[in-house]
Amino acid sequence: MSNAVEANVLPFPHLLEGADSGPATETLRMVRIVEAMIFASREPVAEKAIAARLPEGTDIGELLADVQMAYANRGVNLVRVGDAWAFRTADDLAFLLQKEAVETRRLSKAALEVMAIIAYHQPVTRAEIEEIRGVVTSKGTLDVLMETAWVRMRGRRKTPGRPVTYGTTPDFLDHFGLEQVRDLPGLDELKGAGLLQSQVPANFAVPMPNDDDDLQDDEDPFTLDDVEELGLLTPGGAGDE
Amino acid sequence: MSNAVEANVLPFPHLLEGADSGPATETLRMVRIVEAMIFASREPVAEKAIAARLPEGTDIGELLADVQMAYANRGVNLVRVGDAWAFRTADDLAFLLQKEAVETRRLSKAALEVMAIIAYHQPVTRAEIEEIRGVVTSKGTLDVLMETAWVRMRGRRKTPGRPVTYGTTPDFLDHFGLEQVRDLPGLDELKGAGLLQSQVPANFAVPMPNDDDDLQDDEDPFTLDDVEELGLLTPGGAGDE
Amino acid sequence: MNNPTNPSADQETGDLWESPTPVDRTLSDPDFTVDVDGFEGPLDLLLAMARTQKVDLSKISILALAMQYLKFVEQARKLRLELAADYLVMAAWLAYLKSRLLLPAPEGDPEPSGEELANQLAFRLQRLEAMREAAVHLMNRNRLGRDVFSRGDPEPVVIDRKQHFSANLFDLLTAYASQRQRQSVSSVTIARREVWSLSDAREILTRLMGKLSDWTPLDVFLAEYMVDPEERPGVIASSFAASLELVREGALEIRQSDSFAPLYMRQINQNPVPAAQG
Repeated sequence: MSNAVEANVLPFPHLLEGADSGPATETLRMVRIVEAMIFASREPVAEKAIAARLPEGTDIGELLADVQMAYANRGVNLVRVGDAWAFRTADDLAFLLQKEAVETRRLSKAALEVMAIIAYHQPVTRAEIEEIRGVVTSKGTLDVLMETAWVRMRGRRKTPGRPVTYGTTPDFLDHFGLEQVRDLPGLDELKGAGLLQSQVPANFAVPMPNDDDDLQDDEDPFTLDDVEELGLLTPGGAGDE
Repeated sequence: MSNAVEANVLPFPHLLEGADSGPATETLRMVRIVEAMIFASREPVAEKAIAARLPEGTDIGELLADVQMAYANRGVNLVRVGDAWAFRTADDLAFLLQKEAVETRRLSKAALEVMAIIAYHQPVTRAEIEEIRGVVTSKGTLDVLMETAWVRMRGRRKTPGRPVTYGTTPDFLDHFGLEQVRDLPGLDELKGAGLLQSQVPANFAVPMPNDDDDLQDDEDPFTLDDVEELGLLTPGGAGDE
Repeated sequence: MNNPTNPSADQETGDLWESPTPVDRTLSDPDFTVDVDGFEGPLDLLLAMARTQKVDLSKISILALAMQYLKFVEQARKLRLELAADYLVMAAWLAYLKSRLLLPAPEGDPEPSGEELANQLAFRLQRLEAMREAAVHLMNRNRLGRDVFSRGDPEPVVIDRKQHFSANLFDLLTAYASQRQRQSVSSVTIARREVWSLSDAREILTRLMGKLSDWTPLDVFLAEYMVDPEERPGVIASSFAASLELVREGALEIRQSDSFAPLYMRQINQNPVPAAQG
């Protein structure tokens, strides 16, 4: 057997071969448990649930990081989804697996917009969503988003009328391959540009159209940089006329 | 990174580290494909289907044997199912796929009534229970009672339709602290306890319960067919009659 | 999408999922002359207009944008198109913005300056645009079920449900007693009426006929079978039917003097014919 293993591209570590040394065997045992638990499930498995199966005091974070690294170059990767972990196929292998792809209904532009607003501004109320979009949001749009299980009601804002606040779900993270909400694409840049605020940021300015000289004066390099980073330049646009 | 990998119980092979050597990279590529395909598939993947995704002339048998060996000591194993392959939790970790959930449930009023009727009137058929209660008894109620292990199917009544007769189990006596089922209070005792009003119709009778294992004259034992039909082959159950 | 004739209605009804053939609004309606269909409110319209002006939102002329929008609303009115309230509110606001931008603010004016108002609008446009971009970025990520896949054939956790049922003897007895009690009160047992079958009646009649010496009323004849008044109608009906059969066979004679008068019967050929009774 050891010959075959040596020849294998994915050999087991030698630690396992003469596996009598206590700590290594113990770690292997734990790794196997972690693998089995997460592998068996389609849904991400809560870190707590894994910890419950391991000896008390196990550094589960380190253990999971190790397993994650072991699978980093494999066909299947260990990914973190919020407080949970899941095995997912490596994203470069999507072409292989089209057969498994589930045809999902595509969300309307309006629904996508509301979803993005909820993701980036959460917790956010319906009134705030409407303020951002400048249009009344139909109840149906929120229902559809809730139906996707990407959006949930979080609670109520402590303001008069106690409006419901919306946010994203772990399913949302799972679906879009995000470890946590903080990993939303462009989040830092949007924050830096003040575009996630409800008020115009203090340093926010647009050039006055009737005053080209002012345009120069009003050019806030910080704002301009941010806008470029945000990808606000639509494809094909030179933007510097 | 190589340090971390070295420290890992499940390091990647050094082949991958300086992965520029043609054959090894190519093999890894194929291994990743095999892993991802089998992982994502809803059913075991036919060897042919895998081969279709690999370069022509690949020794798929050897490749799969290698992957299988790579996973041999893992928490998840690659197993052959006929001409197809699937990942399965390692046998010794099957316990991870079991969760014990102890929940205390209160019996519904309907279930209590049926339970009581079975206790007093056993052996009793469902039709008889319904006649006594004056309402249709749902299958679910009897199922729940069977689940309590306080009620059992005794046999079949020797009447047209051969209805199943129900009776109580020793567990029933245990749970309700009865030495024998005859200890259930009779009419006078029920009256005395204020459970029955003193004015009951003249023909009102409380039967003397009898949970004798021996079938009564009008009862037939279950046949082998019954055992299958009624799903009586519960662990430690009466399957050997 | 925005129904101009019904400004108070939801602005998004019926289009929650992307239509299979999305229409490029700017192509179908390059000048935004009259049609607001396909726009999701005034901000969306303004964004589309801004794009015709400049691609870089940070460099658009807010004043030009405001004028373009006002012109659009004017045209719509000329054509007597009803615009949703949102569009008119925006128009009013933009008219105000325009005046603030063009006219110098009086000394000590507490109102926000034109510049501040313009910033406010530009901010809202950029924020909305940013959210749209974000949505596109999100949707272009490697998505679960499309690019990345979960375990296709998961091995479910078998929940070994250890149900513990709670019930005590008192519950049990209470349930039993109360339901028996309930039933004993509510259920009225209708005793089965004794009905003689025709053959039963005939057999009894034949047996009794030997005792008939003379004309005998049927109810006397059957007296011993009619102790229970409830049985009476059934017994009479059955035996009458059976007696008719015996008459047909020539074994019995029957006579009745009037409707509902007593029925008399006697055996034939047993005794000499007696005098008819009055």
